[in-house]
Amino acid sequence: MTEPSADSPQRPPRDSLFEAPPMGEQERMVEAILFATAEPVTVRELESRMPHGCDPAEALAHLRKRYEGRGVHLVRVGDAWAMRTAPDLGFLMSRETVETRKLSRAAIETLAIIAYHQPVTRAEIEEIRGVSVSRGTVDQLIEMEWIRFGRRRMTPGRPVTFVVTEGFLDHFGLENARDLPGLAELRAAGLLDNRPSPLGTSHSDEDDPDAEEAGSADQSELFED
Amino acid sequence: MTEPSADSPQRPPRDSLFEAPPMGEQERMVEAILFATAEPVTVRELESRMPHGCDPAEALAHLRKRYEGRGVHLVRVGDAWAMRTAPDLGFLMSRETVETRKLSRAAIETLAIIAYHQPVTRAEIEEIRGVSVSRGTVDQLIEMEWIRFGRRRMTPGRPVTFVVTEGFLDHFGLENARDLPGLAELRAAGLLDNRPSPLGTSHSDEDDPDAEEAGSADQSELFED
Amino acid sequence: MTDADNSSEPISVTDRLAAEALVVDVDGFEGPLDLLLNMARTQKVDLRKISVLALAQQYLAFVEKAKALRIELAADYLVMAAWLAFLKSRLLLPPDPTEEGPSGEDLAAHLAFQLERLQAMREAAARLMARDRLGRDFFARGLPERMERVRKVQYTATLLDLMQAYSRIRTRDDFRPFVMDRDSVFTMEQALDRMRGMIGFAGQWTDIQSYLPEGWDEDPVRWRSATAATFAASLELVKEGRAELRQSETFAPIELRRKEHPRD
Repeated sequence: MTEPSADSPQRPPRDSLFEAPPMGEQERMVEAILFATAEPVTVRELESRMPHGCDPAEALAHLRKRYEGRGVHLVRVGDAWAMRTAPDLGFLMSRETVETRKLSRAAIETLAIIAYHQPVTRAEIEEIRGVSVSRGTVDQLIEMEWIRFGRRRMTPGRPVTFVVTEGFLDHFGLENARDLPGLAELRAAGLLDNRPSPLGTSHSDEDDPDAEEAGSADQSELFED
Repeated sequence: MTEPSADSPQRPPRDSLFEAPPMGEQERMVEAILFATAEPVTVRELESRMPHGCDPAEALAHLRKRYEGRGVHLVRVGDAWAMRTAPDLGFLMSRETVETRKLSRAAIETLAIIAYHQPVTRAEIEEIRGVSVSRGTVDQLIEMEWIRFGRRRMTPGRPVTFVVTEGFLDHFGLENARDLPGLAELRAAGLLDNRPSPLGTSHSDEDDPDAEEAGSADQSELFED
Repeated sequence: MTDADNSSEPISVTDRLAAEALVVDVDGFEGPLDLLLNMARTQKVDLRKISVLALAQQYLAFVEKAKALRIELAADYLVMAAWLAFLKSRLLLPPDPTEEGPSGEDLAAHLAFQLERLQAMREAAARLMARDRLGRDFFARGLPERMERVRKVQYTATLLDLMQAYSRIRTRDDFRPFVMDRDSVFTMEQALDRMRGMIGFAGQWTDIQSYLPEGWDEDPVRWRSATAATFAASLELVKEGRAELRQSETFAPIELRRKEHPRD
């Protein structure tokens, strides 16, 4: 253990029994005590633990200065003192693990319906999917910032509508929702069968100009925004 | 935390995203992480917690220098690093002292034999002590996390070996197992050799490459560390 | 019959006391080697210069005495006694050239080595325990800050997923697998047609498995055919300069995306 060389020369050789240790030593002591103690330490407690004649308040002041701008600070907690991580480094104290998962089938279907039919109400989504949409699915999509609330529908009950977000377009590499492949393209890609769909809703008027199923979105509003 | 000002002007703006923080900042980060943790932290873990491109090994070297002679030190424990109070200030810490369970003489000797002879089999420990090693002794040392199982010895029966842990190094203030007190002298005196008993083995062939007696150590492995 | 220096005396109070001491002593020793080491110390010489013969005699005398006093010695003490008796005879008798095995000197040297090694380990243990120790002489952080672990789940989906989901909804009620003349064969032409229609939407790397037609991924025979055709079609698209393929390692998924600036 090397002692601070700076204090060594002027330290009295052996009469330390009655004389307080040099301030450099006192600072080391305070440093060690604050480091190792499980809770903040008061000046009074420092005094009781350090050799007779020490001045912990002064040692604290030196130590505090020494830690200025460092990764750890000396902070006052009530009338006690403790060492704490510098606030700007708090990000080092948490570790984020990112796990990538495929979106559930329910979520992706809900998302697809919103993308193709926006603005669309929950009732409409349920009608199109044929099953009820869980609150969790919608919340998840909102939390992912892929959908958001649109204008309220001017129908009885004034239901809220859902629309896709900029984040959604970004993620899927679309300029806007109109760039989504239309029914004709889906059909050409073999994704859609040639038989007429049982559902009247459609995304583009080139195929099904008059889709008038109850609850279906009015076309004019379909791709607003 | 001063950045070489020279490269600031011509630095392309987008690069800063991928450039490591200045060394002074990296030192602060390492300081904060080590202060926040009671257990030693490996360089690899530091690297994973710090921003991309940081060089924790260099930051550690700076930090170690900074804490030389202070009340708290940066110590190396195997592949990891930790902050520890200076041993000469232990007298201030009576309150923090943890009562370690009193170890039996058998346990202490077994521990020393494992430390100095690692990796070592139970048969070898028994050969050195001239008495069988009780299960409880080994269990106690494992439970204290001072020893653990090492690789199996590639001899008949493939006996397990024991080695000391990082916790052992930390507890006894050793940077690594090579720093054990008196290790070099013991080795030079041949006292760490595993000399098979002239009676116990029927081998007279000096240069038999693979000793076939169960429990005889293969020398090559005995002294790796 | 003892032939040791401290030979037997008539049974007396001192003997009884000695017997008790013997019991206590045997209890205090960690096996015969430990006992031998302790006896060796009474020779008051460097362990390297010890008289193994004298030591063997001392040990044998101890065992004899224990027997005379009807003290039960543990088996390993008796094994050691037998070994030392053998050693003694080897050391005392002139070497017999016809006899195999190690010489008395070899055996004695090994015993001396064992004692020295045990002694060295004792000292090493003492030095180890006398070091500055964590929690006694130096201390770890008393107020560690808890490392927060934030687990974040990121959900992903590709445009193709979206298209397929939507198509699935639109065809749900009347969906059935394609009916082909050859039931379980998906031709490369079919795959190519299908993929030409879809490739424009594959801006992201997408597993070519996602391009398999609906209903072709359950039956292994159909799956194999569709996979082969889709793979061949992918290669064709790459050849046409319309797509790129990649695979990170052997058996990893093969991924496809459209080429941003197709040739021509």
